[in-house]
Amino acid sequence: MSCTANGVADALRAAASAIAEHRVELIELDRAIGDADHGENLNRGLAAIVSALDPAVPDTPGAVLKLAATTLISKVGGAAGPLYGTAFLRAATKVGAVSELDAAAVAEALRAAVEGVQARGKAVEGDKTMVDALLPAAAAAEEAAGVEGADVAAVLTAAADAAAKGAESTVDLVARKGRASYLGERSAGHLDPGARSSALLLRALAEAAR
Amino acid sequence: MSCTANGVADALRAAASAIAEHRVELIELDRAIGDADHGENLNRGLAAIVSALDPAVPDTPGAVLKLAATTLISKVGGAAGPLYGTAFLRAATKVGAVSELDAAAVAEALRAAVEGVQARGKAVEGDKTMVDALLPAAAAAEEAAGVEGADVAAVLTAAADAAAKGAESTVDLVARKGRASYLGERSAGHLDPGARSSALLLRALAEAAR
Amino acid sequence: MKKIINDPADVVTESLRGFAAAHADLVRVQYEPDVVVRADAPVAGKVAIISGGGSGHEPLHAGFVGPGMLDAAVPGAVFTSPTPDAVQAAVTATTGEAGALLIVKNYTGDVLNFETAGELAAAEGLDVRSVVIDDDVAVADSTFTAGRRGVGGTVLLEKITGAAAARGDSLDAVEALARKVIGQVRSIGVALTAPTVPHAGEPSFELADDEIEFGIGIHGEPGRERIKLEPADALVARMVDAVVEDLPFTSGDRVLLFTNSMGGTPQLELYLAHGIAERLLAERGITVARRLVGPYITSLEMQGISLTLLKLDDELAELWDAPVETAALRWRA
Amino acid sequence: MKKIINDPADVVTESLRGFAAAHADLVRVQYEPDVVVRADAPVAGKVAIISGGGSGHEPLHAGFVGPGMLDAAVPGAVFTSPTPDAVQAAVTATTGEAGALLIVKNYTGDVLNFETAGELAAAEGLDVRSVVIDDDVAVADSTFTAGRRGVGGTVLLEKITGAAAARGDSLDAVEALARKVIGQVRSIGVALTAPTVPHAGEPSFELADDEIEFGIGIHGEPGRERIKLEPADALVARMVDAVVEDLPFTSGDRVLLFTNSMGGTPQLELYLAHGIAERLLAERGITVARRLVGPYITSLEMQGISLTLLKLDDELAELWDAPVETAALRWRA
Ligand SMILES: Nc1ncnc2c1ncn2[C@@H]1O[C@H](COP(=O)(O)OP(=O)(O)O)[C@@H](O)[C@H]1O
Ligand SMILES: Nc1ncnc2c1ncn2[C@@H]1O[C@H](COP(=O)(O)OP(=O)(O)O)[C@@H](O)[C@H]1O
Ligand SMILES: [Mg+2]
Ligand SMILES: [Mg+2]
Ligand SMILES: [Mg+2]
Ligand SMILES: [Mg+2]
Repeated sequence: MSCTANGVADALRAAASAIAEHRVELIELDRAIGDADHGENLNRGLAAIVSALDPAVPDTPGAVLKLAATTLISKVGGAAGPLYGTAFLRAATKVGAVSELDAAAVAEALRAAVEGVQARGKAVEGDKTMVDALLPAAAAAEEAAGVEGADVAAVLTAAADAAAKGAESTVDLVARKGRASYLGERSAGHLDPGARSSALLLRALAEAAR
Repeated sequence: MSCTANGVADALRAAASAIAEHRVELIELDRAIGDADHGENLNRGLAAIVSALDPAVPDTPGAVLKLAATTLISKVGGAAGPLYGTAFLRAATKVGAVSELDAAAVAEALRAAVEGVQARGKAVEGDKTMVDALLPAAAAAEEAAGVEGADVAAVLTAAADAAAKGAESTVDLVARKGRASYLGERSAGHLDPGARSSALLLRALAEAAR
Repeated sequence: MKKIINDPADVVTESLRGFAAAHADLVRVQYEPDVVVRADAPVAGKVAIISGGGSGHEPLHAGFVGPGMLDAAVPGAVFTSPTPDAVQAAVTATTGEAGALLIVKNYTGDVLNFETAGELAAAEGLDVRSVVIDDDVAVADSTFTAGRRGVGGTVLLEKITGAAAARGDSLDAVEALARKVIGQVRSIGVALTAPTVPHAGEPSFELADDEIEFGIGIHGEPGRERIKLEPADALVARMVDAVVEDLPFTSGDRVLLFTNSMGGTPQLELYLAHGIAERLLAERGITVARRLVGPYITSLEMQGISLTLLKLDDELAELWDAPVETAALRWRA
Repeated sequence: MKKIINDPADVVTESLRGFAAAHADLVRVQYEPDVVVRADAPVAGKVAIISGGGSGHEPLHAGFVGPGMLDAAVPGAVFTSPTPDAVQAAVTATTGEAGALLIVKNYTGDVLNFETAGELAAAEGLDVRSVVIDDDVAVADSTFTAGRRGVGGTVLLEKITGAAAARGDSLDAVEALARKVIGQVRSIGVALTAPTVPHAGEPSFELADDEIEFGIGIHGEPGRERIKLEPADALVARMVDAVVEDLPFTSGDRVLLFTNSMGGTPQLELYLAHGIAERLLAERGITVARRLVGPYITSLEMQGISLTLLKLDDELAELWDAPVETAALRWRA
């Protein structure tokens, strides 16, 4: 895949399929330490992105990301809607009006996305949120992008690998942000649904990029 | 036991013990085809009779029966309260002011009681109600009282035996009166709680009379 | 059994204490026998409207005591009709020259106990009449049953007779009105789960995960028929059919539609069902001119709903709209 | 899962259709995005009071739309806070020169989505302020949590700010009043059973037959602590202690006591619990001057209750008593 507007659109379609496939898993994770809606909400939002891309894919990768952002903001709700919405919005702003993204641009976009999530949600590493998947992902992406001749697929694969590990690390954590924090110590022993969905999204994008 | 006021009072205390012992069973029977209160209500009523007899037992068997009747009417509620209340009231009226009941008087009292239940509840034999225990009981009591030298114990034992058989016969019946009738055909296959409590009461009275 | 109670034997009395504390402006509660009476009873010159029955159906009946509706409610033990002395206490507290109307739901126990209470009142020279409401179409009204049960229609009957008494109608007039309402109100209920009677401790019936009781009563009696759970559209259509075809209600009729929760059904589902019923009635040419939606006649924590239709004319609509001020129903004209 | 629904994805919209049909005199409903608006909105010159949140807590919030309370309610998907565009639609439909107050329950999702909506409104030159209510004493209010949740106090806040707006208070005054109420209202909840979210299909948590969740929220999140079921006297005492000792409320205080059903708890139990709470407060020298008892902020079919205490002064009592006319709360002065 080349990281043009159409390439990003295809990657988002792949992400939508991944979330649809893992909808029940995400609901179940959220049922354990939250309110059982994360998979439903995210699935509704991603499906809405696919529909929004249907009439015509916007001109640039940035415009596609912006459409994704506004769709998430107006269709998902809950905590994840504004957080993921902000992530995509910051990424869109970061990449600007170029017609194709290179490895460095993707890494920068991911960093901007994480910063957006942290700016909105105020979570830091270790709070047992999607930040625990996204922060290592951004770092790994930057590192991969620094490697001579790295392509977008390599950057996203590194990010997805790191996100998967980061997500796993939330199992042992006690939540300090989001709904799971109400549980206190009882939140430990469970995978954070948002961290899991972040890992799923990045994996789908990485695979689409190959 | 001699069937004096005190004898009748003792018999009622024995009946109260029997109902307390079978409270849960009667609730369960009523749960299957009714509203799960028969054992609770009857137990409350019989316990109230015991309390009412506590300060002083009235002078005559008739007065004891009348006290039982008014207590049941004001403490039981539901269908069984007025029906059993009427039964005891009619029995009390029938035995009048004598100070001791003989076998014939007991049989007559039982017949009056059944007639009272039928006058109030309009149930006939085969409707799957307490009438299916009480009607054969009254007939058996009359027959036993006709036997040369029969005593009260013999009369009540005959009544209790017949009531037990009559109660059993309700299992196969489809209810046509009371709450179980709402079930239609689905009421078949269950013992009627009121028929069962009638059989229990008569058995307790018969054993007290021995 | 999971309940917020102390001793099951004390549930009704303890609950009445809380009710009395919460609604001292509307009611006063007498104990042993337990009776809930309008705070300002007896209201001189007014026909008293009295109802009662087993507890566990709240807000019925105590929640409907107050100006424009009941003068007294007589709560029995859970699912057990009250005793005659309790009904008599309600009559004594509320009834004067104008007399009283007893609203009795058609159950053997209620009918018998209120019958005796009526005789006691007559013996005291009071003019006390009874009407028996039997609006449940689930039960065949034949000599093979105890007759149809009184269910959702009871709430409407209490409101409408309460309004008639409040405007000064005579006992004759209120009684005639009650019989008219009873003649043109019909209901059907359905249960998704069973209630648990406190002293019994076990659910009143067992249902598989995909089964419901169609034609349920309000006492945890199993329903008339056990059917598979179906989508709301199909279920509500089944209910509307049962009610509409019974009276029957026909195109051009104006009705009050009462969509009732049996207790455990959340509002989200209740309004969803109500919306479907409104649509189905419109399709039949029946005009829903008034509506009531909520948990008004319940069966403890049972999940399920009932639909009640009352054929309206101008008088009934006016009496429905008349002001009412009770714990559970409250509006001004 | 047993529910009276069609497709789980359509539950909220279908339920709103029924709500709209039932209460056309009070509200009008807009769809996509879904918003429930006062029938006569916008009310000229009046501060608009707007609230919203995930669905499944009915009657909150739509049941409180009408004169004397909310101008609009924004229902999200079940247990999911609504999106900013929906909030914006509510603002557009209700808000003029006088501005609007957004009442936001303290959950990450609600706070973030309402925040964005506020920015959108500001961009259109409207004076829109937000207050965040966080009355749940079950959650430690520390940097180790998302902060205390908004629960039962929300109902009281909506009523009181609604009354202030109705009497013509400015946005400054209404906002200050809201912060005052938030400062002196506290709640605690308990769950006996779990709710089932329609799209999830399974109960939100599992509880043994003798276990309850103490410090439950209203979204099927497990509670703070799992304890053994205990008699009502002990349980209500535990709840009263938690609430009273938090603010703290002390002897001589006048309070409003709100005893709330989480949905599945029958009235019989609810009033029983209310009676106990009244007694315990009296023993502490706290005067219960106003009360509200009923299912007003629920969690689908969850069995459980919450207790909310609001410290009253003359102004708050007067605003509480002021007339209100909504689907779920209705009284005149
Ligand atoms: N303050 C926050 N910062 C970052 N992520 C958060 C924050 N709060 C919640 N989240 C993430 O959101 C996820 C829950 O999303 P979702 O279930 O859709 O929202 P809600 O909690 O409103 O139901 C959590 O698993 C967590 O990863
Ligand atoms: N019309 C009737 N005539 C005679 N007995 C009746 C009649 N109706 C009900 N019963 C008896 O009453 C019993 C139920 O009593 P109970 O459970 O105390 O009253 P309820 O049905 O009001 O809950 C039935 O099992 C039946 O034997
Ligand atoms: Mg969630
Ligand atoms: Mg019974
Ligand atoms: Mg009964
Ligand atoms: Mg949520």
